[in-house]
Formats: sequence, structure tokens, C-alpha cells
Amino acid sequence: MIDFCGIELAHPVINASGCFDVLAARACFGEELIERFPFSAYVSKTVTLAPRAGNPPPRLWESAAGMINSIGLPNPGIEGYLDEHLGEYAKLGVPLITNVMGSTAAEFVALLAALEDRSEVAAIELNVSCPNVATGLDIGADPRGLRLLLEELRPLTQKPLIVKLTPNTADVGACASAAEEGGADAVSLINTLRAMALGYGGKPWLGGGSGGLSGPAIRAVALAQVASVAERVAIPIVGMGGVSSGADAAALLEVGALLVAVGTESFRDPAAGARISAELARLFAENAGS
Amino acid sequence: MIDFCGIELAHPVINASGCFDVLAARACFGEELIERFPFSAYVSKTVTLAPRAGNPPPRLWESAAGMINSIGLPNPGIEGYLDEHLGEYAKLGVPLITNVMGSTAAEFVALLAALEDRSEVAAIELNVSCPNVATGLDIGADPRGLRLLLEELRPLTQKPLIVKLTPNTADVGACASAAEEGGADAVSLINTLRAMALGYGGKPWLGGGSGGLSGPAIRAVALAQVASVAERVAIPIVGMGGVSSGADAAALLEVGALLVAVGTESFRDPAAGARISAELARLFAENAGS
Amino acid sequence: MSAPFGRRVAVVVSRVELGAYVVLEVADDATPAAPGQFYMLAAVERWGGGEDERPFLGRAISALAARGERRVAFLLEDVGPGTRRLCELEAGDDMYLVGPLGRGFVPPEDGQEALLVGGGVGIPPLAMFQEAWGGRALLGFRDAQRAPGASLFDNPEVATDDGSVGHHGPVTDLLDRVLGEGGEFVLYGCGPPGLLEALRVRALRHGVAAQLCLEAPMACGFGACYGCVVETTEGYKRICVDGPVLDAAVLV
Amino acid sequence: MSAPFGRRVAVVVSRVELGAYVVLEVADDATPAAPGQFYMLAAVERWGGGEDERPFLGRAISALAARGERRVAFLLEDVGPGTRRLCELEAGDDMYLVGPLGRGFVPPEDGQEALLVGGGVGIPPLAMFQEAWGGRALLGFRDAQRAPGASLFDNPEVATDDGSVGHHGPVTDLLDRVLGEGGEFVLYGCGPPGLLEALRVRALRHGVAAQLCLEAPMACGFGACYGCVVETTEGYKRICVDGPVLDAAVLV
Ligand SMILES: Cc1cc2nc3c(=O)[nH]c(=O)nc-3n(C[C@H](O)[C@H](O)[C@H](O)COP(=O)(O)OP(=O)(O)OC[C@H]3O[C@@H](n4cnc5c(N)ncnc54)[C@H](O)[C@@H]3O)c2cc1C
Ligand SMILES: Cc1cc2nc3c(=O)[nH]c(=O)nc-3n(C[C@H](O)[C@H](O)[C@H](O)COP(=O)(O)OP(=O)(O)OC[C@H]3O[C@@H](n4cnc5c(N)ncnc54)[C@H](O)[C@@H]3O)c2cc1C
Ligand SMILES: Cc1cc2nc3c(=O)[nH]c(=O)nc-3n(C[C@H](O)[C@H](O)[C@H](O)COP(=O)(O)O)c2cc1C
Ligand SMILES: Cc1cc2nc3c(=O)[nH]c(=O)nc-3n(C[C@H](O)[C@H](O)[C@H](O)COP(=O)(O)O)c2cc1C
Ligand code: FES
Ligand code: FES
Repeated sequence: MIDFCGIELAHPVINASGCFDVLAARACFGEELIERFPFSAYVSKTVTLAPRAGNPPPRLWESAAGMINSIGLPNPGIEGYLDEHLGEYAKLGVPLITNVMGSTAAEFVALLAALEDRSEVAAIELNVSCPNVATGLDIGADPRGLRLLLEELRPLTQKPLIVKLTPNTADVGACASAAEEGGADAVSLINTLRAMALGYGGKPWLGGGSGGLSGPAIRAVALAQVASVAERVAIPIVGMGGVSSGADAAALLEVGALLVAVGTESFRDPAAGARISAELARLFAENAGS
Repeated sequence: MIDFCGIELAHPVINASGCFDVLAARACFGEELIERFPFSAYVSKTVTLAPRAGNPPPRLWESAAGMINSIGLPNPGIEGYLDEHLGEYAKLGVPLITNVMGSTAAEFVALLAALEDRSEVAAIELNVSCPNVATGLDIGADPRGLRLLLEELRPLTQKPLIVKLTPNTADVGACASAAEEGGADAVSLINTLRAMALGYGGKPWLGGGSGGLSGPAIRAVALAQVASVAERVAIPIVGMGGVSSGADAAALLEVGALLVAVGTESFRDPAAGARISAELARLFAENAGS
Repeated sequence: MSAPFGRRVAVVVSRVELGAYVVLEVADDATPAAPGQFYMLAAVERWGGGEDERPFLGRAISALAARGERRVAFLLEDVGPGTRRLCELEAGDDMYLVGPLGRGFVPPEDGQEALLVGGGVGIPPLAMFQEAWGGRALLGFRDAQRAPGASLFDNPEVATDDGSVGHHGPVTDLLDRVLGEGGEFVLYGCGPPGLLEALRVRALRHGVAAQLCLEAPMACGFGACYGCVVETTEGYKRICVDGPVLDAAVLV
Repeated sequence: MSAPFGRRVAVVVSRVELGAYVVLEVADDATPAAPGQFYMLAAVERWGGGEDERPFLGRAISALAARGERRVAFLLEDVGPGTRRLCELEAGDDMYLVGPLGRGFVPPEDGQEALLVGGGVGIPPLAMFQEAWGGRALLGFRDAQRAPGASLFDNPEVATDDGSVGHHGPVTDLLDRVLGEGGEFVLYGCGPPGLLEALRVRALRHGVAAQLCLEAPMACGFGACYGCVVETTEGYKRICVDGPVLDAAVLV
């Protein structure tokens, strides 16, 4: 059992926000999904105050050892989320983490208020890092602003606050440290790297213009950022970015993460989380034996 | 012919700094290297005031669709460069660009002074972005500091100044714009992304601890950064990062680069520059025809 | 009926070339697919390292037939690094399989005649449809290299762009003739975007129902990434879970 | 003699398994390699998509022999994604080739006896050396699967770690015996780092010259990246251009 901000988790592998929709997956894979649920906690896709349709298609581009997405945070808004999704997620039997994004501090305040008396929500992840929405980036990339935001939000909730940092910054350690000073209970990283692709005729391919790079291509960047954050903060770290094997997960844990999140690899293998957590357990057992 | 800061170039493909050592290449490939020289200009490896041995090995790690290097800027120092290298480079018959890095403004001043009356040097590239050396990063990631540096350096030389921006920053457009305001004649990007790899036993593999990611893995990040810089500056842009084909080069030109630099792909194919420039010419001819 | 959770390894049992197409048969004893459903496929070995260092993600490929027992077949055309690698696979090679996925076609009601209108590599769902529920097949191909795809159907009517086989012109010429004859038709379409749009317009014009099997770049195929959306009268819909078969009436 | 500039495509003309090793012969009419020189190799198709989405860079592989005319041969052991892919290549497959590269061995002077001490997949430069200039071969292998590598030599003396073939123990046991016999020796070594270090120490102790063929991860093979350095008495040296063969006396 792992103690993550007071939440007990069966193993260190969770999903990355926006990379696993349990409702859709259940429709595809039936009860087997629940019986063999691959993650020790379930992180929701980013929820905003008002519903969002997301970006116009095309939303995907396959790149060298990775992909670029410009999904644009489609979600039913906090009300729709609470009314339609949360009850379903609760059936999973694992702790739930709700990922939220506001474009102003006031929006974050309202999001936290809406979640506060929902006991199904074990923790809240603050997305201050989405490269597709200008505001998320700006707050997350500026240490001072990030600290002020956390100082404002921290007193408003009993639930642990996880800050999802932006990787598109000069000094991610400084941002993590600012989040910690502001009262964050944990940090998670990395989100996607700002990226772009052109289609036919040299026009931007993605409907959203640019997007975010994920997958093995960013793995080594994630490792460096997690390592530098670990040198700066004492709060738990959720490491992610290109994890596709137990060895990748072990590397993130080695440099200081407490949990590991799997995003893109779940697209290639829906049960990747379970495979990675099994590989990780095997690696630990081998090391313990030697 | 392309006019790059007043320098005439036969085609838009040059080498990325630190990715092609003509002296060694000539020893390997003989005169054919000179006869079929793949680049329209030759950019030196970064030169510093004092000689540097570089980082302890291992210096390389192969990653998904790319590589991480922690070379650590070995170079003979500006005197050694001027005495032993520059004369040899001059035999190439293409314009020479000298890439320099100082760890203080005073060092940059001294480097510029040393180059000023060497007519072989057509332009100077200022490396304010090397992720292996703390100072380079700091100057390049902070727009204000970068502008001040340029304001100090600009009056000291007649030669065009190209600022090699760091990609490890929140807003590369702001940095580019600051460089332009400070008097830069061109900007070049992207340098390698800060990255890390672990070897056996979970210890950092690279002798330098961390390193820089290059190759196709960073291509889509490079395209996004070049595009955002192009929206902010009017000075010429040298685009690079993961270019391995004429199509990759065309994409960088499409979003606003005037020249394209080839780094890692030259390791896989020493004559890659020539192949890419030929592919680019073919693409242009096709588009002109259609 | 749901798909097994996760990605499984399946063995290619046969590889047959059908003109420009490749038909792979794969051993699999999971739930059989319904017409219009698809799988996410990848080669186990060497998935990557092609053009632009791709493929990386799995590729959505329609079930062609659940031939005999414990088999699923696919029809492939080499159009890029992913299909190229899949087309290379030989009997005995391993493949990753996720599926069957998505919502397939709804069969016609009594008294309705199913018109199956397919273009190029879009024919597999229709071949499976015809096997299950019958229907009249109108098929369009680019040329004689692709027209052999028609051999997967009973009594197909064929058109080719270059006139090398069957009618010289678009498959919609055949459709317009049939629609002109009158009858209680339902259209079932699968093929390139232009063909689907032509079917949507004809369905509207003739007041007949049409079920169209759509395509989009997909990262996951099971609703996880929200990448494969198409605009509908009810907002963006994920093709992989709300489709790939959608009623033409909801498309905008 | 310099290598052709750039990467060229060469065709594999034969593939032979030699125990756990694979010998590939490739058609190439460039400058022949000298003993100790190497090439940067990559498969033209599907270089990538293996373990950890590798290989990406070319792989440094020693010339084994310039057998007959316009041929170059390589000895490979599958130790990772790059060598695995190269080992897979069959006659008729295309390979990218850069080289020959680096500085090879300097032949012994008159009156000196060359002792060729090789370990495992490090034997190719020594096989080529013996073909060109003779010498007494002392070879160490892990086991009987690898010992067939000795068939590339004339009159080799063999040791294996598991004693399955020849002497049971390290190849340095054989060397110590020969050195004990006395004579005007020069050591030529190639193999794993531990063996090279053992040779360096013995060369020092016995006051004999030793030329060691070193290894390091290489990105380019032609001095461009500065990635392959080894520490010497004169500072860091690039193994690809200042080596791969270095005088043991300069190593620290
Ligand atoms: C439900 C469904 C069923 C399908 N059934 C079949 C089938 O039965 N048989 C069959 O052969 N095909 C089928 N397809 C189509 C097939 O999945 C796609 O053509 C697939 O993307 C081909 O991959 P590729 O690597 O071969 O080609 P790609 O290089 O991926 O090219 C295919 C198209 O994708 C776009 N594209 C190009 N580069 C990129 C990139 N880097 N990132 C994203 N998009 C890019 C372009 O529009 C291009 O024309 C189906 C698709 C769907 C959604
Ligand atoms: C001059 C020279 C001559 C050589 N001659 C031969 C020869 O004739 N035959 C032969 O079989 N081999 C030869 N080698 C060795 C061969 O080039 C290497 O073993 C090669 O790296 C194998 O690549 P791989 O992908 O198969 O294995 P890798 O996975 O690259 O593993 C090989 C070693 O590289 C390191 N490594 C592991 N992962 C990485 C990574 N991601 N990035 C960087 N390093 C990593 C580890 O130390 C590992 O043991 C030679 C090497 C040199 C320098
Ligand atoms: C399709 C897609 C959608 C994503 N949506 C979200 C999101 O809604 N909120 C969020 O915080 N991160 C989102 N992310 C980022 C991931 O959570 C993760 O940080 C990133 O993808 C890196 O991990 P990976 O390489 O394992 O995918 C998304 C990533 C992808 C690929
Ligand atoms: C081995 C290696 C050494 C490099 N050395 C330098 C250097 O000395 N100075 C510099 O400004 N950039 C250096 N770079 C960065 C490249 O010039 C280039 O910005 C980067 O590699 C991205 O391009 P690529 O993906 O085409 O390699 C180096 C890159 C590599 C891979
Ligand atoms: S392909 Fe991922 S949601 Fe449809
Ligand atoms: S391998 Fe690049 S310098 Fe030696």
C-alpha cells in the first residue's frame, strides 16, 4: 500500500488525465474493465466550470515515437461532471482524483467549492499546464503567480491539492517549489510539450493550430524534469511522460516520483497500466532479491 | 542565392553547431568532403574563452527517435580556435559562422573582440542556450537579461549576430523578441531539450548527469517554437531540430525560417545536408509547377 | 457484446493478395465482430522505424469477415507506414489486436432493400454486411488493380474511375440508376470522404435512410483520447465509440 | 585511404550463423578496410520500432574481412535492438554503410611476434589482422555457442568461461602462459572492457607494447559528435577518429 497524501493506493500506477475515459472503456470492454482495472486511482479528464466542446478536428497527429493532440479539453462542465460522471466513476472502487482547470483564480475557487462536499472525490488535480489554453500555461509557468494561486486555493478545501505543472517553462523546479510554498500537497508532471505539425500544402494540420506532444519522444525530458523537481520539493511527485514499460516507471520512481501516471501508452494498449504495474513489481522483487 | 544578414548562401541548409567537425570529417572522407560539401555555410562548434575538455564519458544515450548528449562543449578555447581551426575552415569555400559562449557578459565581450578582425568569420552565433552549462541557459531564458546582453554586445562588432535561443523556456517568442530589440541580426532555434537517462542500477547514465535531447523526437517542438518566434520577430530565423528530410526542412521554412540547420541527422548520414537540400529544391520545383 | 480488455497477441494464419489489396486472416477466439466494427492493429515486431519514424499508434482496420470459427480477416491497402507494415506480415507473424470496437451497421427492416455502396478499401464492412444480411452491392474502385476487391461480394455491380472494369465513372452513377428505379431503400456506405458526402446528399434528396461508416485518425479506438471526433447535429461525436457507423441524418 | 563521403546503400549477399554469432557479407566496392577499422551500419528498412523505440543511430561494427573482391564481412552478436535488427538481415536486404572508419592496428615490426588476444564478439579485427599479418591467436569465449567464432582463425588457442571448449577459464590464463615462455611480443587486443584492462596491465607489467581496439557508444563514427571519448594521457580522445585502436600506454 502506498500512502499518497493520506490516500491509500494499491500500487504506484495511475492514469494520466485525459488519457482514459472509463465510461467509454466500459462500453467497449464491459465488466472486465472493472474487474481488471489497471490503475490504483482514477484521474478524471480536465473539468472546467462551463461545458467545452473541444477543438475542431483533426485533433491528432502521429509523430516520431509519439503523438500530438489538440483535443482542447472537451468536458461537460463541472455540473455535468458531478451529475453524470462522478457517480459512475465511484463504482470503480479506486480513489478518484478530479482534474480541474480555471482560466482565472475565481474559476478555480468555484470549481473547488463545487467539489468540496462530494466525498467521492479523494483529491483534486489543478491543471495549470494545458498548452492548448493560454491561461493554464501562464499561471503554471510563473512561479510567483502559481504560489499566489495556491495560497488562495489551499484554505478552501480539505482535499489534497495536486498541482499539474507545465513542462513548457525555464525552471520547472522553481514552479514546483512555488506550488509547495503555496500549500500544494503534491505535484504532477509532465504535461505535453507544445508542438506543431503541418499537413498538406503546409497548413497547420491540427484544428487547434498547435498541440501537445506526448509518448516515448518526451520520456527523457520527463525524467529530467521530475529529477529536478525532486531536488526542490519534499511533497510527493506524480511522474509521467512517455511511460510505456515497468522500466520507464522505475526510472521515474528512482529519480524521486512516488506515483507514476500512464497516458499515451494506454492508447496503444488499454491495459497498459496493469502491465506496467506488474513489470514494476517484478523489477522491485528482482532488486530486493539481489 | 539567399541573402542571410548580408551573407550570400547557395541554398538554405547549414549545419547545426556541434554536429559536424570538418577537420575530422576530412580525415575520414578526404577531398570528397570538400568537393561535395553539404552545407551552404559552416557553423563552428561552440567556442569558449578558455579551452574546455568537455564532460566525462559516457556522453551519449540513444532514446526514442532521438539521442541525448552530454558533450559539455569541449573546445580548444578562442585562441586555439583562431590559431588551429579557423584557417582550415576557411578552405571550405563557404561562409563561416563562429558559435561562441560566455558564462558572463564580459566573456562574450572578449570573444567578440577576438573575432572582430578575423575576416574569415562571416557571422557570430551567440550560444545563450546550452543546457549543459548553467549560465548559457539563464541568460537565454530571461528576455530582459537577453536584451541587455545584446545591447551590450551589438555595438562591439560589425559582424551579424545570430542568437541561438534556448528552447527550455516558457515563451520563446518573448526571448526572440528581446534579442531582436537588443539588436540581434537573426535568431536560431531550437537547441536541445533538457533530458536525462538512467543506466544500470538506476544511476544517471550520462557523465554530465543530464543532457540535451535532439533528433526527430523534438521535431514537432521545434516547428511550434519556430512558428511562434516567426510571429514575433522580423529578423531572419535559422530553424532546426529533428530535420531529417526535405519535407522537415520545408515545414520549418513554411512557418517562417529563412535557413534550416541539420544536426543529429548528419550523424546517421554524413551527407544528409546535401540530401536534404536536394529534396528541398525538388519540393520547391514541384510546388512551383503546380 | 464487449471486446476482451486490453491488447492481445494474435497470429496471422494467412496472407493473400487481392490485386492491390492484402487480405490477412488472424486466429482469434474472442467475440466475433459485427459488420462495421473494427479493430486496432499493430505488428508486434518492428512497429516504428518507417517513414517519419512511424507507425507508433495502432491502426483502425475494419473487420472483413469472421470467416469460419475463431478467425477474423482484414483487407488492407498500403497507404502509409502503418498499413505498409501490416501488409508485410506473413502467416506465423504476431499481431496486436484490440477489439472488436465501435458500433456497426443496423440491419434493414423487413421490406427494405439494403443498397451497399462502397469505395476502395472501404468495402470490408459491406462485405461482412452482405454475408450477414444480404443486400445489393454497388462498388467503386480506382482501377483494375483494386477491382478484384469485388470478389468478396455476391453479384456486385462495379464501377472504376478509369473504366478498366465495369462502369466507367463514379459508383454514384450506379447508385443514381438504382435509386431512379424506385424502391424501399436503405443506404449503407463506406469509403472515402467524398463518397460518403455524396451518399449523405442523395439520402437527403431521396428521403432514404443512410448509415455511413466513417474514418478519422484514431489514437486509441476505445473512446479514451477524444481525438477522432466528427461534427454532428449533437456536437462532436467520437467516431470510435459513437461510430464508426453514423446515421447520415446526424452529420452536418 | 579515405571512405566515400556519406552513407551508401549496400546489399547483403550472404548470412551465415556461426554458433551464437551471425556473419553478414555485404557487397561494396569502396576502399577495403584495414584490420581494426569499422563501419557504421543500419538497416535501410525498419531501423527503429524495437526495444525502447530504438535503434535510431547507426551501429559501429568492425570489419571482419575484406573477403575476395568487393565484399566486406561483419560478425554480429544480438545484444540489443540495433544488433538484433542487423542480425535479422538476409541476403538481398539493403543496409546503410558508412566507412571504413577509424585507425586500425599497426603491424608488428620485424622480429616481433604478434599475440592476438580476443574476447567474444571482439574477434573480427583480430581475424582480419591474422589474415593480413599473421600472429598467434588466443581467444576467449563465454561458452560453446560462441566458441565457433574461433573458426575464423588459423591455429587459435581457445578458452571458455564455462570450460565447454578448450581451457576452462579466462583467456588471460593462456596469455600469461605464453608471456611466461618469453619472447619479443606485441599484444593486439579486442574484446570487453575487462579484458582490455587486463591486457593493459599485463603490457605494463611485462614491458611489452599493446594496441587495444576500444569500444564506446557512438553517434556518428566520423568525429562529428564528440560522444565517444575515452580518457588518455593527452586528455579525452574520440575513439572513432583517434581510435578505435589506441596504444595501451596512452590509456589511463
Ligand atoms: C473505423 C476505421 C476502419 C478502417 N478500416 C480500414 C480497412 O479495413 N482497411 C484499410 O486499409 N484501412 C482502413 N482504415 C484506414 C486506416 O486506419 C488509415 O488509413 C490509417 O491511418 C493508415 O495508416 P498509415 O500509417 O498506413 O497511413 P498514414 O500515413 O497514417 O496516412 C493515412 C492518412 O492519415 C493522415 N496522416 C498522414 N500523416 C499523418 C500523421 N503523421 N498523423 C496523423 N495523420 C496522418 C493523412 O490524411 C493520410 O492520408 C480504417 C479507418 C477507420 C477509422
Ligand atoms: C569500433 C567498434 C567496433 C565494434 N564492432 C562490433 C562487431 O564487430 N560486432 C558486434 O556485434 N558489435 C561490435 N561493436 C559493438 C556494437 O557497436 C554495440 O554493442 C552496439 O551499441 C550494439 O547496439 P544494440 O542496439 O544492439 O545494443 P544496445 O542496446 O545499444 O546495448 C549495447 C550497450 O550499449 C549501452 N546501452 C544500452 N542502452 C543504451 C542507450 N539507450 N543508449 C546508449 N547506450 C546504451 C549498454 O552499455 C549496452 O550494454 C563495436 C563497437 C565499436 C565502438
Ligand atoms: C489525448 C490526450 C489528452 C490529454 N488530456 C489532458 C487533460 O484533459 N488534462 C490534463 O491535465 N492533461 C491531459 N493530457 C496530458 C497527459 O495527462 C500527460 O500529462 C501527457 O500526455 C504525458 O504523458 P504520456 O506521455 O504518458 O501521454 C492529455 C494527453 C493526451 C495525449
Ligand atoms: C552531439 C551534439 C553536440 C552539440 N553541440 C552544440 C554546440 O556546441 N553548440 C550549440 O550551440 N549547439 C550544439 N548542439 C545543438 C545543435 O546545434 C542543435 O541545436 C540541436 O541538436 C537540434 O537539432 P537536431 O535535432 O537536428 O540535432 C549539439 C547537439 C548535439 C546532438
Ligand atoms: S480514437 Fe481515441 S477517442 Fe476515438
Ligand atoms: S562517434 Fe561521434 S565523435 Fe566519435
